[in-house]
Amino acid sequence: ALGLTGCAGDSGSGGDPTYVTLITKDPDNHFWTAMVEGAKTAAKQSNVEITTAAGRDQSDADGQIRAIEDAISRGDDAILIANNGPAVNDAIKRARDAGIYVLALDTPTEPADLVDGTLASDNFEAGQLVGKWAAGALDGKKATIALLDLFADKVVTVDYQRDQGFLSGMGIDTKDRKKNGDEAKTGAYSGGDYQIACNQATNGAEDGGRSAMENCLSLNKDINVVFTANETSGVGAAQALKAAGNTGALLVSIDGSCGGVKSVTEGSFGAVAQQYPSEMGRLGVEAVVKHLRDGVNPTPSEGLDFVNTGVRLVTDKAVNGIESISSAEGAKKCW
Amino acid sequence: MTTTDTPGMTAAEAFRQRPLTPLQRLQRILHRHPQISPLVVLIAAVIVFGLLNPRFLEPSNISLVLQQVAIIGSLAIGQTLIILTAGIDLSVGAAMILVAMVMGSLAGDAGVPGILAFLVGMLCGAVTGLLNGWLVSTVKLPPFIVTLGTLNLFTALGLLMSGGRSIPGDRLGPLLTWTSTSFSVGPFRLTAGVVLVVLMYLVMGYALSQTAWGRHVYAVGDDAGAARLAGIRTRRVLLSVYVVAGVIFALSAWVLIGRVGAATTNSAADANLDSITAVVIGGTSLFGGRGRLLGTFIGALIVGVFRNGLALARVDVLYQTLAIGVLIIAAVTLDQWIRRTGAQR
Amino acid sequence: MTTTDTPGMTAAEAFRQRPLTPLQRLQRILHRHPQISPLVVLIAAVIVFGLLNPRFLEPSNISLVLQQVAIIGSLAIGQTLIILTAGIDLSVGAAMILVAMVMGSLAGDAGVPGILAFLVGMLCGAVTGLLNGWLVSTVKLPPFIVTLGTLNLFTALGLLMSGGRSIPGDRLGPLLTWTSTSFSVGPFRLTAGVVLVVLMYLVMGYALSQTAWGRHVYAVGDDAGAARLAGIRTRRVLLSVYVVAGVIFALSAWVLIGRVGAATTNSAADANLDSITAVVIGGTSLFGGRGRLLGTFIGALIVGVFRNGLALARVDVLYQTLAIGVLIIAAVTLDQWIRRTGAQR
Amino acid sequence: MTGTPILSARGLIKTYGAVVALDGVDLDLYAGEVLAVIGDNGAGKSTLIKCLTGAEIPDMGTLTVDGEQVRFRKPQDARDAGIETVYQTLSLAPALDISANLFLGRERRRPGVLGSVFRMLDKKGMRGDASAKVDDLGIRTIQDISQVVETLSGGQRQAVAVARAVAFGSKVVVLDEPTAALGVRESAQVLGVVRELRERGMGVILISHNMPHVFEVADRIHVQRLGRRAAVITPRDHTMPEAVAIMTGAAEAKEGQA
Amino acid sequence: MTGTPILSARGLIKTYGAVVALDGVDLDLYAGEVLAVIGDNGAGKSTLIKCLTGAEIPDMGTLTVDGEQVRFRKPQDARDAGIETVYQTLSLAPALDISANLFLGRERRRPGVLGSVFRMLDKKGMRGDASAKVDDLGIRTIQDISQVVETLSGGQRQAVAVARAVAFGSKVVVLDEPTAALGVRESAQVLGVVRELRERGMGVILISHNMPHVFEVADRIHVQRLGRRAAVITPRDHTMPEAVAIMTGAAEAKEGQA
Ligand SMILES: Nc1ncnc2c1ncn2[C@@H]1O[C@H](COP(=O)(O)OP(=O)(O)OP(=O)(O)O)[C@@H](O)[C@H]1O
Ligand SMILES: Nc1ncnc2c1ncn2[C@@H]1O[C@H](COP(=O)(O)OP(=O)(O)OP(=O)(O)O)[C@@H](O)[C@H]1O
Ligand SMILES: [Mg+2]
Ligand SMILES: [Mg+2]
Repeated sequence: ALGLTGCAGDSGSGGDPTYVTLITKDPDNHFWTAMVEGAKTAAKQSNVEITTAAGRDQSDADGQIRAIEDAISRGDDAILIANNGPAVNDAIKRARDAGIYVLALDTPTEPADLVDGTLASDNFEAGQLVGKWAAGALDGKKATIALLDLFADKVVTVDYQRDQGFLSGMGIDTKDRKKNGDEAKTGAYSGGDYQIACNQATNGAEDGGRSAMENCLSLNKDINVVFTANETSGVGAAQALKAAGNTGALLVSIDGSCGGVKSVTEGSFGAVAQQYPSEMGRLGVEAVVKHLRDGVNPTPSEGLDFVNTGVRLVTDKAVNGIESISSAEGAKKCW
Repeated sequence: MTTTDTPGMTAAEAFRQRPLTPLQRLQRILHRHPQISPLVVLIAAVIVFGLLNPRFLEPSNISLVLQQVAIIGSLAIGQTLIILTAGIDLSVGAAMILVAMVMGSLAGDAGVPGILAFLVGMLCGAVTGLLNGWLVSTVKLPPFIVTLGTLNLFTALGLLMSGGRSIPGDRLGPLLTWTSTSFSVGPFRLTAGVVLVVLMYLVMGYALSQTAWGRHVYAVGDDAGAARLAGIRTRRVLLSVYVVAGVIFALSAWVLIGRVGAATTNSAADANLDSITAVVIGGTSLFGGRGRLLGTFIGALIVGVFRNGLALARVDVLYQTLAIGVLIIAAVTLDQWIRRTGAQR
Repeated sequence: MTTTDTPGMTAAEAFRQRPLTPLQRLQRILHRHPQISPLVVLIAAVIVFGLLNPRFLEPSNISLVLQQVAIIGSLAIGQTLIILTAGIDLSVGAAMILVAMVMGSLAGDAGVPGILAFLVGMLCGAVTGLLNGWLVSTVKLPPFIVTLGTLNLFTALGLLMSGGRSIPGDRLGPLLTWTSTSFSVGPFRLTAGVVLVVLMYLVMGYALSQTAWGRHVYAVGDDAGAARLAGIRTRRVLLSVYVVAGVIFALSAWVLIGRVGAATTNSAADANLDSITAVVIGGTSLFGGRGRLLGTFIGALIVGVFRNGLALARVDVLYQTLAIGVLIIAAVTLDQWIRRTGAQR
Repeated sequence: MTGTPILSARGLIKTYGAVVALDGVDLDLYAGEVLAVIGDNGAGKSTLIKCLTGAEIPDMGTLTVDGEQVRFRKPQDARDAGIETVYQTLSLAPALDISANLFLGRERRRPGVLGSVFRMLDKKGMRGDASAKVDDLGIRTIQDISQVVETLSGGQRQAVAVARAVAFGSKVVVLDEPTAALGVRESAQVLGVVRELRERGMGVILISHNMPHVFEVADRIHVQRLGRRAAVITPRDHTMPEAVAIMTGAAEAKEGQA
Repeated sequence: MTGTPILSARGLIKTYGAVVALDGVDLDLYAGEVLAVIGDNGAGKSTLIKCLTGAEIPDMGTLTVDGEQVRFRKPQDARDAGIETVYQTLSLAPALDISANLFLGRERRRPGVLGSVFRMLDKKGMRGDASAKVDDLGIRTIQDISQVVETLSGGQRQAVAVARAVAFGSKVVVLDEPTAALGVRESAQVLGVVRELRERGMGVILISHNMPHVFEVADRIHVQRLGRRAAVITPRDHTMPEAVAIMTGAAEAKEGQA
């Protein structure tokens, strides 16, 4: 299986294509389909053939291991992977041992040097951005917070990174940064007092988001800050707020899809942290092509051990001291 | 003879009239109407959660529970039909999502008039049912495998059609989002979706208990071979059940669009398991032929009450998962206890 | 009489000796051994995928398929036992993960010697089985509900214990990661885990087909009431099945640790459905009492071959989902066709 | 017997794997007669009537009803052709109650719009009728007409199955051991019903191991042996011991076969 | 009869919801006798023997075996006490073959280590024995001893169930309508077996609707009527029509009850 990789360097020349496997965390979330689209667009321009694979859901390491093994068996040239946790590390090692070029997308591996390079955006930072924005927009008022996370039956990195990032952005002590829900339920955030009214799981979906928000409102009608860990759950939460007549709450979310940005324009979301999955896909393919042609790895961003594809805060209610772009601008970069 | 005879009474009559404890009396009453035993479980759950957090009992929260169970509740109607025929449908959630995306793409992306999109959606639901039903009744494959296959098929079709994107409600027009219309009934707030689901329960409950078709559904599920020998067209009955269920899942898609305000592929990840759970907690046997739709309604409510109640009791997320597990077992244990000890008097 | 009589032959003998097409001849042979019909499906799949991509047939890839199906394959052994008793186990994956985390925490975090951690893990598996079995056999709850409940329970316990963190293999010691040991057999590379799973199939296949216990398992699943009247201790048989299955799931956890090189909660998301699928494709009836463990083995291989073969044919993930759905239905249709037309000769 | 048989079979063959259940069987049933089928256990009696009534599809052989060739692919086909059957296994739905089973497949609807538009079942009416029909067969111990069939005693269950077959007017009634589980009085009642059916001009096929019953009501007796028709005799030209001898292969039928 | 009964019941009551199946029934069975139980359909015969053999738990009433009070909570308890039963529903596992059913619950293992350590079944031996035992009952039409029970004819199935009950030495054998589905020769064979059991000193309870059979083998006859014991008579002091009259309530038993 090793022999084939050698002759694949002449990509772009119309000879044998370069085979790249793109492994996402799950097959259905729009975040990942956008990444696939980005990669496929880039692939068309450089005689790369992309095969996609995915875990069944964000906790499925076994599915990703199989996908890596299949790529080895197929004799692919490169793997781009958004890993579902350290359980896939062994398989990544085997792939590299087999001479396959491996880049991590979206989520850095632990340790980061397990792969040839990483193109990611920091989910913790994304959380922090919306947290800071919410703290600023509250303008010293007491914060009554609803935390709408992803899952109740599994622990995945995005879930705690975004949630804990948000809290730290608010200026709340997160205690263990890898554990949701261990923070103090009341206390002071950077601008005043806070109370965490509820912490619910949404399955990252609209109906889960709506039910969770409804339950939160049943617990406390005065919720004025709503964190949703992704935009789909945010859509549901916004529905619930609307149905309950709560128009004042600041709803923040993370992703930055076109739907999410539109919600910012319309005002049902206060702010979203925009990430660029299609950008990651595109850059990933380009990095592969470049490596096979020139033998170079992507250069990490300054002060980081990975290439930061960036996070931007999208809001139409800019808060002093926090860099943000308007929803109109965000719409240009949305996916 | 060694039995104590009261003059003029047979032994069994004397036995019948022995003194009973109040608990035994209650059991005897419950045993006469075994179908209300899930109701007892529901009431017990409501009381417990009401004590844990009085807000649970507020009309606004009760209204929310109804809205929250609407989707699973309506899927569970079709699931009940299928389980009554000794089948099982793993594709319920995927079929619903597929229909939602078909209606959504037509109305939202292709600009087709709402009513047409709606009708095509219903047709699409019927076709999904027809496919399942044909494979089960005519090709004679096990329903588990058929619907596992179509689960994958429908999921992939829905995603391929939409690329994972949701279509927001404001592009869907008033008809498709009509189910989100909400109105007050006394202190309660209901949505048109909830009313639709209740109506579906009434109509299908009537069809199952009052029509010949309903009897045939039970007979086929009870013993398909015997039903066939008794002259029931089992194939036709099975096919009709799956098609009707398909239409019910299409209507569920309508309810879903109203509830989440968008046509989306993300929702209802656990719809299969949840709908089956509602059916089983409602007292319907997975082996077919035994059960009632009313039980399913209560079963769906029980699960909804558990979820909402635990959230309101401020149980931590991971502990909620744990508690749901324990509560489901407890609910069915209680139900069994009512039925069994009742049966032994 | 209007039948064509050949002198000295009864009508049925004459009918038997009518000329057959080669296809009918094949069917007749297959029908004599219905348990090999999944094997036909497997061979057909291997040929097709081999044509699509010749690399599929390379020994290294065949070895890979074996490793890939090891976990589901071993879970499916326990699942077969339970389905043979007309039960179903939704908690298989969760039980496995729980055991893996117990062994992992003991050996990796608490520094307990590997052998002790292993034994406690096996015990823990047996206890999960005991819990399920007790609820099913003694409290007499439906297995679907019991294991749905314990699915939630075990999942939550596993997560609460580990906080969702994995324990890497290098902290687990040689015993717990022994299943990852790989060695060559001719051109094939196998792991100790694969060998363990094959051994489990042999042992349990023997127990089911050659011992009294196996017969009782079949009898209980076939008709529990009749088995009870025939003097089988149905409660004890059921309980033993669940406990044995629990130990099998614990052994699966061992295989899992070897395969992923860590004790982790992040795996086997769909182990429940996948293991049931393997059982059903292998020809075991979900209504109990009918089926063979060998079929399950082939069923697990079929699903593994489908997944690997599609990946090697460079099918994209969504189209893979679609294709898996279609292939599963096709596989069972082929199987049914072999059995049915065979039966009618 | 003369004229066209209402039901006739020629050369029926049915095998199950290595087992030969029917080995080329002919049968004729005329209107207004009771044809008994007797034979050892496993002689193929039940398989024969299954093939006659669409419950099994014979490997070979032809069926005619009123002289017209037919192919029954399912029991409903035979029912549509006017053939009612009580199978040995009774084929009742265990979880349904007595009246639901009696009217299974031909439920009665309420009069008026309730029935025509809302297709509502006339449950009360059917229950009343069911009660009467079961009583007609002499089953007086059913204490609760809404009892589900699986809780009935063996004989009660059989009575329900027989009641279902004879309750609806038809051309042919096939009864596979209808009195096996019935008591003395109940059996007599069923034989009475069989005679009544004959009087009404129907054809009845009656399978029974009870020779006195057979000789009491049968016009002709089809003796089945080892999957084949060993003989057709009449109660007039053969005695019970003779019939049993033919059945067990100890003797051949005398000349003068019907 | 004198001495302690091997099996005795007093005041058995069993109700199902509104239905009264047993209304205070007494029964005594002595060693070396055949006690027939007769009664209309639904009279409570099967319920009575279910309560005697642990298949149902009576609401009230006591059981004694050899004079010692017992409580059977499951059929296995009765089996352990030496009571073998053929239930009316036969209680065979439909998907298992004949020999597996015959030896169900008391499988035989191979001799040597294969049996003791590896617990391997002696399949061949059991199959041979099964074949012989079914043959003993006169069932000669079973073409394939490895046929699964659900594909057997009604009578063949019944023969398997009877063979299972009588094949293993025990104290009491209870037979609920063992000849209902059997042919003439096969029935005679079973009656022969019943006599043999009596000769061997066992107690036999035989339920049957076939009066000639009952009067042929019974020592005493327990007449069950409407859930109660109407009388205990003997074939010597009562004729068949008298027995039927008591059964149907048309007459009372004469004095001289056994
Ligand atoms: N599980 C049950 N639930 C309700 N009623 C029952 C149940 N089992 C039996 N019965 C009723 O109890 C009565 C006695 O039934 P049992 O089976 O003992 O009659 P039997 O004398 O054996 O009749 P047969 O000769 O027809 O076999 C019947 O009326 C029957 O309907
Ligand atoms: N599905 C089947 N598979 C295999 N063999 C079968 C099947 N059905 C019936 N047989 C066999 O065919 C033969 C005839 O059976 P059938 O039921 O017709 O007998 P029968 O004459 O009705 O006997 P009985 O008087 O016992 O009811 C028997 O040997 C039986 O074992
Ligand atoms: Mg028969
Ligand atoms: Mg009886």
